[in-house]
Amino acid sequence: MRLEEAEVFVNGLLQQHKGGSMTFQQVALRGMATASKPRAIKAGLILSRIPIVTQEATTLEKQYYEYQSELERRLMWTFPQYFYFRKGTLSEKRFLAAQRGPVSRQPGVWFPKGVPDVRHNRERRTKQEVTLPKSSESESLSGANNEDDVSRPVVPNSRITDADRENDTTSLERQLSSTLYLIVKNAAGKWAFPSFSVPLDSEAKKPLHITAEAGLRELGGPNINTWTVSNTPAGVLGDAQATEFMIKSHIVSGRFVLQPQKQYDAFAWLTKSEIQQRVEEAYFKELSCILADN
Amino acid sequence: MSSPWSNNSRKLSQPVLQFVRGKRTKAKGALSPAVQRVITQLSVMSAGRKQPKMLKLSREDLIKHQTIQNCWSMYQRELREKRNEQLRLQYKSTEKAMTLLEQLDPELFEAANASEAGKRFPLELKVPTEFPPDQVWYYNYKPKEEQ
Amino acid sequence: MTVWSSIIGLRVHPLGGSISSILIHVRSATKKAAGSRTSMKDSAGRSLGPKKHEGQKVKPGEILMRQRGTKFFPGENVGIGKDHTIFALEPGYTRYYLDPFHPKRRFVGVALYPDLKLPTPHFQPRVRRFGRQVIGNPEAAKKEESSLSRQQFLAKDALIKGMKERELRRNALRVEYAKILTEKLQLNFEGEQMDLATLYLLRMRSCIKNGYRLQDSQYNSKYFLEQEIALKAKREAWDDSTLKHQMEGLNKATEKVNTSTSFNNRLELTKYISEAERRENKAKFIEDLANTTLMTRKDKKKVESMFADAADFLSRSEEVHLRRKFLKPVKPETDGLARSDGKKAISTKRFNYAKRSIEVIVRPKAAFLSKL
Amino acid sequence: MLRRSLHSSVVKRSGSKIWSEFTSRPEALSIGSERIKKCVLEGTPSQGPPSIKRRSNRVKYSSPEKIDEVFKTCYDFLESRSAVKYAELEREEDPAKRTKLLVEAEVNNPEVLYNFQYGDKVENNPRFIDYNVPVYRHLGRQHWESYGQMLLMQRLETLAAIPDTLPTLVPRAEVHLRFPFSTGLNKWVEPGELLSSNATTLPPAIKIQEYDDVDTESQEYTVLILNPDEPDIASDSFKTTLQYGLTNLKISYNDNVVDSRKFTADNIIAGYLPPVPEKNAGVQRFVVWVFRQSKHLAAGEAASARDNFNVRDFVHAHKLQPIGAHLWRSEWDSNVTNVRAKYGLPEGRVFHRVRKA
Repeated sequence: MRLEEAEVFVNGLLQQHKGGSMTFQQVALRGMATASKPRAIKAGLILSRIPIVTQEATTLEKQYYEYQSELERRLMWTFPQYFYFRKGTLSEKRFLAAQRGPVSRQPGVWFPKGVPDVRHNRERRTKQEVTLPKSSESESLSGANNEDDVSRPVVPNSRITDADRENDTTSLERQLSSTLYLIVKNAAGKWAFPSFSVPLDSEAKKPLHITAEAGLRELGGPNINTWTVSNTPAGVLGDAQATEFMIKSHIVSGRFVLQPQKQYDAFAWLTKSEIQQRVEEAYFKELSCILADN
Repeated sequence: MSSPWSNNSRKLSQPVLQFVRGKRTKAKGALSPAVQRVITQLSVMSAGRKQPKMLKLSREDLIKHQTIQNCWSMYQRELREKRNEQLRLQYKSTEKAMTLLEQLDPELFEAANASEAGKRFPLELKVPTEFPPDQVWYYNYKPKEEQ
Repeated sequence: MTVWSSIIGLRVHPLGGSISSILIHVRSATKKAAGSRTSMKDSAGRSLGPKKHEGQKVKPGEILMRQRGTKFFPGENVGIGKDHTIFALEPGYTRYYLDPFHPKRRFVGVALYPDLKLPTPHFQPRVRRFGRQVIGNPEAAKKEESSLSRQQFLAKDALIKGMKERELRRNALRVEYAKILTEKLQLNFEGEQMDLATLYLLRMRSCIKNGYRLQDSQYNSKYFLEQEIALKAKREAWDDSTLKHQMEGLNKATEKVNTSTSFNNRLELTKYISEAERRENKAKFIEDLANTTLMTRKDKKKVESMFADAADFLSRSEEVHLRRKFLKPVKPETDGLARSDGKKAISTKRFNYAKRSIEVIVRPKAAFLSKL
Repeated sequence: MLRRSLHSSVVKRSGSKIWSEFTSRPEALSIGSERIKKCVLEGTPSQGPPSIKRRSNRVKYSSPEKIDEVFKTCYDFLESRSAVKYAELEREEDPAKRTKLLVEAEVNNPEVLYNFQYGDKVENNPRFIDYNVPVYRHLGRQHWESYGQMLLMQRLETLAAIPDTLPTLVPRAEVHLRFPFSTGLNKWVEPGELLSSNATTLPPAIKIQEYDDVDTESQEYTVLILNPDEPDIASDSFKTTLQYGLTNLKISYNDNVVDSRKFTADNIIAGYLPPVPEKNAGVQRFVVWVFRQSKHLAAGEAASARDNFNVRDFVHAHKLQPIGAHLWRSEWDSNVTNVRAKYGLPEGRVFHRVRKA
């Protein structure tokens, strides 16, 4: 939504409201009555980059999933080979050649681990190991790195990027598995989430989230695509004299380039734990519940 | 020829079947190959032959298994409790902000409380995957030209 | 068309066999006659509804209500039939009522007394009628008491026979115990004392056999004898001193039995053996076993006889455990393999899981307990 | 996504080996057999689990794969949580909360689970199942509630022992019953079983298993056995007879079988009267009630007439709290005459087999 449109939208809302329970004058009057003291309202912006890769599983999770999958393999029904490979075909032959068949029972032979109980070429007392001939073949060809070869092995990209190695905090490509937040440094050298003052005269007044978005574009250039979660502020800082309402937003694409300005002179994309080290303790304590741990 | 049967059969290319309702046409047990094939296939697919042997655990292993499951449920419960606690705090934080905003500036409060019906989730936001894509971030975003 | 073809039902196609096969249907007489309408039929009235009014006196078996489905539920002292007919089970007075435990149901019940309200309070004892008369005539009473059901009558002879057999076995066992006590263990009990001692031992044996611990068995057996004496004293109105004397006698006899006899693991009566002795004997027995070699039939017999003697101081599980350890049916392979497949060797085919192949193991005959 | 964002790695406190420390914790919290304990905690040995007795069966057995590694991690996880509970316990004063914490600290301990699952729960060996330890009481109650308690309540209700004797029961203690003296039979009676007159000739042994926190030093119990089916010809109905009555009994959590070793003649308010039903008088119920006493009952205070016994008044007068019950049934059989002769009772009446209106 563009700014002008949003303005129209808000005005529309206020127009609608005239017909409702409270007129615009009443609203204004009540505002005047309750907040007669001079005040400053700011719109803070918590701009986050959501994780790009999944979280690393803990030891317990990893081991538990492995254990469960072993149990499931043990309890799995016999692989219906006749369903996938037609009898007498080449593919069936290849498949069978790749299998390590079970031990079959023989008369007069003592099997210390119990007499084999084989059905459909499967030992029923243990898990069935199914090896696909394809995978064993491609392993042998792993040296060949032909781009055109459809069956070339899949090599995944690294979960650790260059930005991680160089510890480039201004990059959006660092810490792929956790949520990053934009924080900026003001002239006094204090780190904080960017905040923008809301003009209070009734012509220039705009909703908090629109102020925050416009401020972000002023601060970081126009080439950012963001998605504001809600019009509603997620938290509040400060007192009745100078109040900062925090608006949550996600960066979807584009680049944050700090425009030359007096207010802020540096920015960084940091995780929650890194933010804790840079900002003041009281400031972090107020906001820690609305930041994601990872 | 002595047999009248052979005399007749010479003229016939195929015998003509006479269908009598309710009369058994075949000896018991003899099935046509097609039917026999279906039965074979069904018996191949029968559960009893495909199921593995029942898993029987020794006393020690049963206790180990129970301990593992107890541990897992406790772990999940801790995660759940932590999440619920954070959600509660977030809700309280929003509530506090809105209460204060209503006192300070009713106009901004109305705007912040306005209905957001029709708001869409951006399609560009991606679900986390196990490994990053070739192009990790799309930088060359340009806002659409304004008419 | 020939005669034959018409008889066996084969027909020649007029165009000369160009159509492969022809199916000829013989139609059976399956045509139905026209149906008749069944409307305009009605049964006579079923005479449903209540048959007894509120408070009316009823006798057992009288019908209170005929109904389709449970329009009324059976309440107290009434039964319900397969067509939901409600009938009285006790003589009394009909009551139609509601029950707060089942708010949506209506009940019909029978109150035993004219001033009794239904439902009776849920947490009070039920109001019940006994309804039986004592048989006054002694002969008739005797006859009724000795009457048996068919099942009991048929089982009676076998039961009495079994009981007698058990009694005989018990008596034989008591005689045997008396003999062991006097001859083998050199314990002198006087006449009545001996009876008490053997009875005590008999009960001890059954208690131990049923799985009681030794202390509990002793207590149970003694308690039984004490009760026997106490009841006898009450029956025969003994004075206190006689009772006291008898009890002392019992105490003495049981004490003597406890300190001088014990049961071995085959429930045979033997000389008393204390816990320390048991342990000592067991240690010595294990040592002896470890020193014996099991190579010939003679050795096997010797070990068997050693185990037979050890029954006195080993418990059942200990004996089984030691037998498993020292009388292995097949000796472990570390004890040696035979060189070749001769007369004094036995070969077995065994699957080797590491090599996934069958291997032949040749063992000397001495490695098998049964082949010694 | 949110779930993923909340991961915390498994807390490993290598220093807190709470579950392998037995100076402050009772011995009953460990597995008795050293080999089995080692198999559970350190992994299955190469020759197979020791609980399988035959060597050939041990060789045939195979454990699920990777169970030992994941068990080790889980054990550490649960042990660290238990350490937290024990730390809380040190600060806690309230006895009810202390018991709860003690249960929570041990209820996931595999050794406790093993002992309870494979130990004898009725005739418990205090080395393995010690009901003085709160966690075993907790497990015992769970086990009882899963079947025994439901069975008892069903029998009490269908056989109308409730409300014919007392209005209702809130079960707190498990009651077992057996007759070891008359026949030497070693079998706990199932509630509602029909017993022969021979089996019930001598008084039963009653086991009262408490699962609540009670002061076993001072708490006293009363046991009554009632027969609500004694025929009353005069009113053409039934009356209740007191068959057996014991008061001021003291039991502990582990040693709780009430037989004559547990009481003297002072505890008896009514000596044992064996079931001697009369011919054609129907099946009689014998209901065992166990009460907690609020005070000590002085000698002679509790004595009352056996015949026409009003149990409700008795309970009310002596402020008894019913905590458990049991019942069995008896019917006339040919041995009843012998039992009557033994106890010097008059010959039984014989009733008409047909019930008349």
